[in-house]
Amino acid sequence: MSILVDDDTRVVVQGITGGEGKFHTEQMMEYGTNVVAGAVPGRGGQEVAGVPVYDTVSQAVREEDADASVIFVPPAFAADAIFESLDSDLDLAVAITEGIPTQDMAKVNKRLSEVDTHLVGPNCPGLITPGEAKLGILPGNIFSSGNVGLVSRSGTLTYQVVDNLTNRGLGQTTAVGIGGDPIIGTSFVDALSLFEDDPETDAVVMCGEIGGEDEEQAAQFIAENMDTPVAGFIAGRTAPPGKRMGHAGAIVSGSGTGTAESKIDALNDAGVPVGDTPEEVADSVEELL
Amino acid sequence: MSILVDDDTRVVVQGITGGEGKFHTEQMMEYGTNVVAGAVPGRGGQEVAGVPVYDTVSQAVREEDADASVIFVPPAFAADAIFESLDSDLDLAVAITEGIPTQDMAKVNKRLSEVDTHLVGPNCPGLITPGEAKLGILPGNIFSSGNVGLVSRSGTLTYQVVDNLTNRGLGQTTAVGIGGDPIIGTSFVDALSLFEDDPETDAVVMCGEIGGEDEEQAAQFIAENMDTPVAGFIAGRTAPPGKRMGHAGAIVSGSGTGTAESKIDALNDAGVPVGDTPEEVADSVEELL
Amino acid sequence: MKLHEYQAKSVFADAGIPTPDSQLAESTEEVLSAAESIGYPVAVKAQVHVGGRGKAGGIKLVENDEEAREAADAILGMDLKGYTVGRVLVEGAVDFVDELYVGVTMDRGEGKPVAMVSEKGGVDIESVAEEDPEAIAREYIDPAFGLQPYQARRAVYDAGIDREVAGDVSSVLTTLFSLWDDRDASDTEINPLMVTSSGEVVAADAVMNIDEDALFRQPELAEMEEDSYEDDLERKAGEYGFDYVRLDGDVGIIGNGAGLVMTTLDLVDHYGGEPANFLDVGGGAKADRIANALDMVFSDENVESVVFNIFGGITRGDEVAKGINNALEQFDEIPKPVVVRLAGTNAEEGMEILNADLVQVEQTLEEAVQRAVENAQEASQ
Amino acid sequence: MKLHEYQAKSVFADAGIPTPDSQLAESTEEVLSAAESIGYPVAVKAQVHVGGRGKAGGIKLVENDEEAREAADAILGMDLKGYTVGRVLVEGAVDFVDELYVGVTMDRGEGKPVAMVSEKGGVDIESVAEEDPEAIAREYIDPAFGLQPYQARRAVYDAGIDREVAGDVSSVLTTLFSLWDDRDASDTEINPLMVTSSGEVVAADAVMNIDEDALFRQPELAEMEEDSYEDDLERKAGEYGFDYVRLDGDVGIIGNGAGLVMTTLDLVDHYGGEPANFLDVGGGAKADRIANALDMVFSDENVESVVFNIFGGITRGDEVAKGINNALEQFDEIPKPVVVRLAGTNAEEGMEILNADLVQVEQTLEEAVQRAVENAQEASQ
Repeated sequence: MSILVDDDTRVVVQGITGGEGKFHTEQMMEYGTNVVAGAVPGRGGQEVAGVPVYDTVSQAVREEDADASVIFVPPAFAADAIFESLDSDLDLAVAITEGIPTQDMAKVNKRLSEVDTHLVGPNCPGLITPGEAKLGILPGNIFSSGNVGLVSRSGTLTYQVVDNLTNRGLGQTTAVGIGGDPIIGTSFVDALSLFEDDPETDAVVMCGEIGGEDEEQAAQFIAENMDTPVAGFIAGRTAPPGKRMGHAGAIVSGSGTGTAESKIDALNDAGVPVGDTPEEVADSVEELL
Repeated sequence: MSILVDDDTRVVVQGITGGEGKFHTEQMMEYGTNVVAGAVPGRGGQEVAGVPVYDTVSQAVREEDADASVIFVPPAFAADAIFESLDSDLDLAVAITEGIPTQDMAKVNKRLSEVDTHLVGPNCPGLITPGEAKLGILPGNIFSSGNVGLVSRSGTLTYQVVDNLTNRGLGQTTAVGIGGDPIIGTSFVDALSLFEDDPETDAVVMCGEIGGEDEEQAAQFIAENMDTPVAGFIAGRTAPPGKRMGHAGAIVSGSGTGTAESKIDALNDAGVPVGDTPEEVADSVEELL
Repeated sequence: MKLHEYQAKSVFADAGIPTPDSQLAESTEEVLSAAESIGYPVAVKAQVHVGGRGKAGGIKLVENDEEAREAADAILGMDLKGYTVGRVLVEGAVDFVDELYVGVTMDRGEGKPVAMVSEKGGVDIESVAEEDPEAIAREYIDPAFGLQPYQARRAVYDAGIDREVAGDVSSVLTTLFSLWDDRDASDTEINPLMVTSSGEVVAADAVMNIDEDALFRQPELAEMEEDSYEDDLERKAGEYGFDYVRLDGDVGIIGNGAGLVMTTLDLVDHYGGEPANFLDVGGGAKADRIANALDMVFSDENVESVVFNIFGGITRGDEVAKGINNALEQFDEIPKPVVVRLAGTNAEEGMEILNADLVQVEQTLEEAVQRAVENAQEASQ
Repeated sequence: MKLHEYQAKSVFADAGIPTPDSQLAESTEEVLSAAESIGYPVAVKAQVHVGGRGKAGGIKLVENDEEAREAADAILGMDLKGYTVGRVLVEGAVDFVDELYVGVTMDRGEGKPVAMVSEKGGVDIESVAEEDPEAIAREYIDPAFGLQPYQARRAVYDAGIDREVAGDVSSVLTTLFSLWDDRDASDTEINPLMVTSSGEVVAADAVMNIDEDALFRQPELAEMEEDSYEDDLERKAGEYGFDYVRLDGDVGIIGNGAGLVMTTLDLVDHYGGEPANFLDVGGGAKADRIANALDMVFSDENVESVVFNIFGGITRGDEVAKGINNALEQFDEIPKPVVVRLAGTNAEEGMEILNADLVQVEQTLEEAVQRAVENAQEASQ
């Protein structure tokens, strides 16, 4: 079992004819992901990596029964690509693109509330169900199949934590990178809720960072709704206020909201152990299982 | 019993300081309607017809527990007034204004799908629960309390039919004028559904007219969902195609949709007798009861 | 409010939609000089608010001065479905390989705009919609978001438009929607949108209808409104501010409220008569307005009999009665018999005021209509 | 991207928001001539991207030439929280009776914009939000519909603004939202919006910050971007295209991915060291970029020790190793000790390429950070 993706997932890649789109399509297929189509306006009828390209996502859905999309479309056009995927009867859309204007994402966010499609990202590495499918740019080889769910706002930090887990033989059900932007589709709460309902997930690792209040909301959700144990990590303890730490969303505002301290306290209050180092997170998971 | 309004309904009048607003507020209060406030930007603190005026509908809701509004606001500002009422936790908004631009109403229609407030109208005479409350401009004296529900796209045609009913002692639970515009809040189906759920309504009269497909949808709803018997009337049998018969919505398109014939057939197929004259409608109601 | 083709084309062209060279002409001489400056072949197109102008002979393609003169003579002044042609648009002919359809309209059932694209342009799109609905790709537009780029593309690709012109067609569609939205249109439409042999798209026709209720905030378009009434009576109704539609019968009908007036028409028909018009005096009409309405109906030479049906709500019976008296008292002899039925607000006061020597009074709608039908039948015997 | 007050005011004024007369000045002479043409009293206001300029002495109200000269001398060239003041705005003083606050920003939690109005303008609005949240009226804005007129009114009336100026304030708020929306702002704000004794409203300050990610479609605003880095290092990082933040410590940190770099900083702190910077080389960095990153960190005179932490995903360990070699091989002596930890994609290949004479290699993140902290501690002894 897993959440959001498995080996039945039929993927259409939006922007498959671009450099990144093509490269990662090949990587995804090599990992075993069932990529069934590409979608690029004006490129219908072509083939990329042995996969047929359509002009619209709807055509890919009609012709190839795609049920998930991965979006490698430049920032200026990415919100439109997300809108298209939300209006094409997909179960899941994964937006890798970094640098989408925030106002575009606010509109996407509104539309998201009107449809059933899950959006993961943007500005995220995607997600992977080890041994079954990866949708995005994560390096497949570091993941292993198991019973730990992982959700993270960061890409490489996810790899680091997965590495610590895998080194101890702690495999993953699904690992989801939800992205470092201020406005994102799938939140911590959304992912945690899916893991809670997944019978194969026996523990969850949640990697948060400074900025916003998603981690605090997640803490509340864990306290009120979760039986599955959760271990946490928060990056950015040493970040000064008012400075954006790489991610558009990773900023402690001048008024003091979004601090690591507030997030760690909230998680601790919800019974979630928060490690000081990635290694300590792996320790916690071993104890929780 | 009744639908939508009764003597507990607490009404705020938007546009109460205008000529029409003031006149009909007095008329409504004379009929016994519980008008508790007016709302006109910049006129807060004044009084009209003994009722306090607020600058915003929200203030009227907070201060006077209003739960319904009646809108007498000029067409250029009416859509904004409707939006305001839809965003003020009211149960019901009744828009009397005629001549609201259709694109404004399309936006209102979108917002309506996101809130719980019922909108009646625009371009309608309002609604009345005889002996309890009237919200709008209907002449109260022709109505009488009873067990017949009435829903109509037209104002004066409603009065005509009510007159025919009342002359035979057939009183009404509630009479709703849903309005003659192409895009309206409460549809025939909405009103029929409310009447179906009202235990006091033993029969319903539905007065349709040419244009659109609301009557056809109502026929389908009646066939599939209603136990309460319905009698029908359709105005505009003699209207030529392409000519707008007074109401913005009363037009048979060049392609032949919206004809009286199609509506009458649909209603007949749903077991609804459709009178040739208002008098015949009253005959049908007597038979159905 | 309907814009003429030449007006709509100028709005479309200003928004960046490619249109052929064209000039408006009101005389044969102007047609010839326009044709010369544009260069033959040109199309000479009647500028009247009538569908199917081509079939009705209102559009002619001409190759030289002789043909142009012939076409101008034939079209200028011709009667096209009741409208007299006063002006033609002289327009450079387009060397096309394909005719497409693009349009935006309000879908009343959905309560939202819909964008449409079809490969089957150049013919009546409503017939296409009936006979081959699959040939029209439709995109419903969220009124809050507007037409999104992916929707414009999807409509174009779903309609099977060639990939070479897909980008241009989708950009024309996007512009059509912007115009629809910004200008409070009820319809914006290009049929045909021609594809030239060099792969360009050109709007060979242009339709733009504006929501009358929104003209207050479209002053530029309101200025384009021209006298386009079919006859003097509809013009008069426009001046009086009545909702009026002229019909073919002989029973003149006056009432208050659209539904009730339509019903009165239907009853005239039901009782064997033929309605001469739809005339709604609206809500709260005062005596003056009532008198104007009677003047309107008497001005229609087809009218043999009049029925006045008022159910007072905001409209008061006493005001109606006063208006009827005023209008009729100026005649030595009442031109046509007038049947009056008053109900609702102040009906009794009205009945008392009404000069019973001038009108026939009935108590019910049914009786009033029957009497008026009989009056008309008597007059025509 | 932050606009300076004078830039934001010009954008606001162009959109119709009333602003005082003002001129930009770069010297005491320019201040005097500006003050003369505007007329005393005027405010002399430092144009730097720093909050609380007033309290810090960056704003002075002057009545005459002497005071103006004094203020100009004091402010021009002063250091304001790390920024050197090069320009001041000379602005006509407003005779106000009330100071309001109006602003629009993105509420990240709600994922939608929020409009705010308060009677408590003229002070730090974040303190008002904390101490007296009820004093700020908030309207959440549906991103698809935009700020509706009723919402602007409601915010103004709910904030308790005087009915006499309510219309003007609500129209300023509406304009602020339009600017926010049209110009891809993250914040638009006026604090204070002054109410004059004659009942007019005037924007006495102006804040406008633009979403960096949207600058590509805001060319006019992008042109307003000025060099506003705190120091040369941040400027250099901007040129190299790195996400870089300078801190106070001595352990230089380079890594890939925001979360992992933040974590590396945190671990430096955890193991008793002090991070000198945040530097994210981003995804898929090639050798050149890696070398640039090392150059950056070595340029920081506070750095005593460097830790390089790369977890390869798109970034390949062999490219990282090449970049490190390239950067270090040019030195006769390595300026500061560099600890390298490579994991993930092509980490083994990287390890083989890496010139082990130039760097210290560690296998785990924890070990690498501990070693770098020790190096720094040794250097400072």
